[in-house]
Amino acid sequence: MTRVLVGMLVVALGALLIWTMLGLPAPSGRVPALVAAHLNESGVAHDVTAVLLNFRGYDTLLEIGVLLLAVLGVLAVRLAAADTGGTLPPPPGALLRAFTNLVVPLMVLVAGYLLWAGAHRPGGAFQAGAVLAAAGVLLRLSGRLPALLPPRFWLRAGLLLGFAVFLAVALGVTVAGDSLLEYPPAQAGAWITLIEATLTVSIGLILVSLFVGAPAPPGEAGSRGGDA
Amino acid sequence: MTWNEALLWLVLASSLITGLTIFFLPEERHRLRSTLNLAGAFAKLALIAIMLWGVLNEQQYETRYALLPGIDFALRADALAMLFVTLSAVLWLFTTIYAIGYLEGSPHRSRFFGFFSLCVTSTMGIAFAGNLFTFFLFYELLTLSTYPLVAHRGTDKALRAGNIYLGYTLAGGAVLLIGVIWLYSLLGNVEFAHGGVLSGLVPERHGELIVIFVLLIAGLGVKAALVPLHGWLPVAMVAPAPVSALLHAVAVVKAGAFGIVRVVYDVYGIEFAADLGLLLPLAIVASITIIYGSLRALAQDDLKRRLAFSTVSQVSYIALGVSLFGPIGTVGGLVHLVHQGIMKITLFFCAGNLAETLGIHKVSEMRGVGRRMPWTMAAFTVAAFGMIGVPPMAGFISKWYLGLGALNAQMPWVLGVLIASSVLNAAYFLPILYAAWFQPQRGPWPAEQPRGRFETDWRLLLPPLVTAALTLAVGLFAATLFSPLEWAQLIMTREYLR
Amino acid sequence: MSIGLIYAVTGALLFSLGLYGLIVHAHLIRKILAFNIMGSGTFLVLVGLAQRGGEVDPVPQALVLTGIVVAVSATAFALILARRLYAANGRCTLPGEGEA
Amino acid sequence: MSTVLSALLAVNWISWVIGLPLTYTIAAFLSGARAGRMLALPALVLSLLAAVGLSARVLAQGPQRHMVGGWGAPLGIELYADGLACLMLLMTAAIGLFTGWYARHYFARQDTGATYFWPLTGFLLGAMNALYLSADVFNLYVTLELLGLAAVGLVALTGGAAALAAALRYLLAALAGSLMYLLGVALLYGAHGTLALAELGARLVPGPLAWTVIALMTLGLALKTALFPLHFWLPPAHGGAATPVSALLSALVIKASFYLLLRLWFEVFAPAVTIPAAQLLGVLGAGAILWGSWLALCQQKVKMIVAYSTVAQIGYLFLLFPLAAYAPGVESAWYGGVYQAVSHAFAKAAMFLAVGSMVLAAGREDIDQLDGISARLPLSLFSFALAGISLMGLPPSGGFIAKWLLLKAALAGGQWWWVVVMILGGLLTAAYLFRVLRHAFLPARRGKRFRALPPALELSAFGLALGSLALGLWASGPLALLRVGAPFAGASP
Repeated sequence: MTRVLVGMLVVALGALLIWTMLGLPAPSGRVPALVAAHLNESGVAHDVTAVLLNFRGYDTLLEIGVLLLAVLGVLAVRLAAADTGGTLPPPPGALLRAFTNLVVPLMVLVAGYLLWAGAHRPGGAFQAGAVLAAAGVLLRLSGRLPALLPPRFWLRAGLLLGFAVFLAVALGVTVAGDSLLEYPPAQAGAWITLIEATLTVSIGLILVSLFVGAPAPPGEAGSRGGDA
Repeated sequence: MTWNEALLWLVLASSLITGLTIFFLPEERHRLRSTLNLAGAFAKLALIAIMLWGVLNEQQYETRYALLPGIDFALRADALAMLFVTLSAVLWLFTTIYAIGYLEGSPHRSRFFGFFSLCVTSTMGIAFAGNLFTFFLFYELLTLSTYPLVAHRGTDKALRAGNIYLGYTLAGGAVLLIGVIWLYSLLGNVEFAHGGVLSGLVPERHGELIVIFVLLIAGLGVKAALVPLHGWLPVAMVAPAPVSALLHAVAVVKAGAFGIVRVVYDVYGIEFAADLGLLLPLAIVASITIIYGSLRALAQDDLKRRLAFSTVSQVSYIALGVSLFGPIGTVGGLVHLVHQGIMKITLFFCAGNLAETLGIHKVSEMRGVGRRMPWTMAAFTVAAFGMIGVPPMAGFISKWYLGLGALNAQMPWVLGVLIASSVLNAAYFLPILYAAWFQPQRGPWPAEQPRGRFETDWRLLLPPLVTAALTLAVGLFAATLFSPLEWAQLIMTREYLR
Repeated sequence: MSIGLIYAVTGALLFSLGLYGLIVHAHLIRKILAFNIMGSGTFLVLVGLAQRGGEVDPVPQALVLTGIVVAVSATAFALILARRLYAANGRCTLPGEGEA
Repeated sequence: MSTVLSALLAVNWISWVIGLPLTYTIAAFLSGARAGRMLALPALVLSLLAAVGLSARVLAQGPQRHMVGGWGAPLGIELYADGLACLMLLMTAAIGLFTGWYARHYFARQDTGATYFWPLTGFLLGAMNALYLSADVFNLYVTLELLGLAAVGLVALTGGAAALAAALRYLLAALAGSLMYLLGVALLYGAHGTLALAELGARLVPGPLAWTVIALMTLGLALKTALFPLHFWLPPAHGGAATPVSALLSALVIKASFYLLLRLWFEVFAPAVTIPAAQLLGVLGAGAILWGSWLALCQQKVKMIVAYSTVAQIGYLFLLFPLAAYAPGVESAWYGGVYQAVSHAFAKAAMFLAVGSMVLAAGREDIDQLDGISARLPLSLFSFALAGISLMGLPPSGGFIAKWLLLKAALAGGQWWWVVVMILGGLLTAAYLFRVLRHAFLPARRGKRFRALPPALELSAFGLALGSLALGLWASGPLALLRVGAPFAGASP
């Protein structure tokens, strides 16, 4: 019954949306032009990166906050549930071990490349961080990476690093009387590189922590570190 | 802030500060609490004495600040305000003395006296309110500060009474609020002023004004116990005697009556109200209330309930006087605001004494009590005669002026109402007096517990004796300066001759 | 009908589909998946509609990157809450909603 | 002296209002629970000062515009601080401060979740400040998500199946709401090629797009604000959380999404909104008032009574829209609605903290376990009563001022049916609040034991209650601030 009702409502919504979109006149945005015009002041050569870390860097700053929040939430729930931490999976087979030895250094390399590439072509901190996280997950699955939860000081520092540096830069420039995140045009590139580098580390750590933070399902406890 | 402005704040503070301090006083600090109470009461009286003299000499007492853009919190002391303020302050003093004796050894006294003082503060605020907004502020504050007093005993009966009381007063407040805001949306601001502030309004609006009048009177009528909005009053009788005394003699019912006076004189203006034809219906409602209250009183055996219904009837004399277009009726109504207070508080004090000392709650238990408690019953007798209107007591003055006012206003039928009610007063008071003085005691008293060296604790005995003496005095010396009558005439001249 | 518009229309359909799933499915994992479908739909509309004229607009692409990260964080948190709930009372549905 | 003042005025307060809570979060997470506790009050005081500084500057120099990154709209993100934003910032900072004070002692006794309460709260406050200041629809989406995740994390703090379920329900509702909002953003950008509120307000024209966007965004934000009948997620989340969390959520978080709705309706949608749409929101508000109050009357657990009272009070906020739909009432409706939001925040925070103390002392949550409270915790009961006066809309209280303005708008616009609803709502509120008071007035059963509480728990609640009282005794101040940059010229209630 409810399904039918909801179904009808949702169909109506979809129809409304499509009808609206089909009726729209040609786009009138002047933003792409503006981006192109200011790209050379942005400190990076790739327009999307420029938007992400300069023109709309404030969005990105808060978005790292969202990532951090997810970790905070996960840790809080663990604490409340008095969980001893993801149990270490059983020793993996020789194949996985060898494969890990082979691929993890490669992944770190790729991450580094993506970070560097972001300045002038698709890539950047998030892609790099994601690859790092993947390496971490692999290590975890092959039993090389202990849970490390609840996080000790240095891990917490690592989780916070990107956000902290980003925030420090954002507020730091205001002391000179400029507005939030208003990099001096000359040093914009340098600041952005610093921020991206630290972001990569933190994002990697955050994603891995989210993975490790998942509780082992009851019954099969101790089998795997979680599959969040 | 000038001294005159400060005076107004000080009058409020003298009970507000006391109340708030008492709230946080440890339960067992009885002596300190009593001292604070009395100090506050005497301080208030002194301040008011100064202001009385000032008002008589055309001093202006006014203070205000902008609470909302365009709407002020305004306090002003005019002659009418002083009439109410003086009454409340005097009776607060005696009720406090009485309550200290009455509540000896009972729990939660800090809470009781705290709210007691808040309640008096709200009464002062109602009297001093300089505009309808401020009036409403204190009017609702009064509701909130009296609820804990009605429910004080914490028994199921008391709590149920408290609920009924809240139901009536909150609903009344809501109706009043609608009327008030409606007026504000018409005028932007409604300051009290002699002769009213509405007569300037375009005739198209007069229809709305009539509706608003009905809303205002209905809202105020709940506290003034106009029939059929009086239901809470007899039920609230479960409250401790000092509360009944203060609620019924001063705070709540008088706040309603006083509000009606303000609305008719200083918002609508007596002439304008008469032109709109609002006075006759008000007179009729008041008359019905007077007769109905007396009839119900006849049927009550519970002493406090009988007194309560007598209050329902007597308070409407004020509304009646207001609704008689003309100076003399006004005087009658205003002077009764004071007289009824003094007489009725005496009666409740005495009823409390009987209940506390002998456990007497019913009229039928009062045979021969005159011999056992002569002083109490003497005070009771004086007040009762006053209520009936026997010369030269206070009540006689009120009824005399109301009667004259009725004749002046070409409303002779009101005379009939007055006579009928006097007869009924006699019919429900005289049997009590007869039983108390002339019938022998039958069997032991329900629950005798002697208190103190006299017939009862002196703190219970002194207040009724004093107020009874006042009942005589205001009648005998009605023509002297500062007598309620003289003061009422002062108000009248300032209302009509401007 | 330009490519962008096709993306946008598809996005609208996905959004509606996801909304339907989010409401009618009781099982938490299904709800979370449905939320992700809604999200992807929204992102499609975001990029598609803005570039329906054919020209490239980097802004919506950046916005979508931000949106994806937010969605990932929310999904991770939701999944872990669901796992905790399952560990606590052995149920994969919210109280008051029938088993899936 | 004056130079000092002008220097203070010149400070770039906006960035600190946002930056301080986030900085505190980093410190609190990095250095662990104890440091988080120690740093909390200094940080909260500083954020309050920053909010005061910004408000002073806005009062002195009018609305402030801040171009993040120095680019300005439409390329960059702009922040915008007018009187409305400042009032919300002050409200958030003040309530945050008192609640933080309470939490210091609350979590001192029962340690679950104390570790992460502080960083999560820092994020919560930072997210709200960012939201109040943002003038960019997509940036607003990010702040909404930041706020939502922080709130859900706080709800989950207590652990246990009930809390987890409440948190998950809340999370899913919040996510659905913000995705509807985001879809609206996508349509707006696709159609008008900008994300800046001001530009969108200038370009939006009545038509299918405008109406679809209004429907989507309003629905999403109403879901986040728990407007009846979308309130299903609120009571378990607010009633079940740890007391300081309940206070923060009920007093502040729902106001953030309402604030956004208000901005959108008055500054972006204004040309396209229709009277039936406004009336519909009013009807839902009326439903919330009556249904919420009724459910509050039926609850047995004290904290649930307070939570359902929130559902009801949200209703008054939405009466703003129909009342503002007719010219004569628009200004007092707008002022009244905003004032209702602020005074409800103070009253509700005070009430949750006071009730929390009672529950903590009595050791039970049921209403019939409150006997003896009036003798044992008079100050908490007094705070509860003061807050209750505001919720009932009785003087002297901020709630009364708000009700006065709303009723004035209704009568001026001739919409008497809203008058009836508000009066009924007030009486129902009195009914369920006095139900609590009545139980608290009862003498304690024999042999009943109370837990001793640190005075700070009672004092912090009392401070907030005094705040709601002060809002009723001096309304001209907040309203003067509110008038700076109000969405209609020369407005005064």
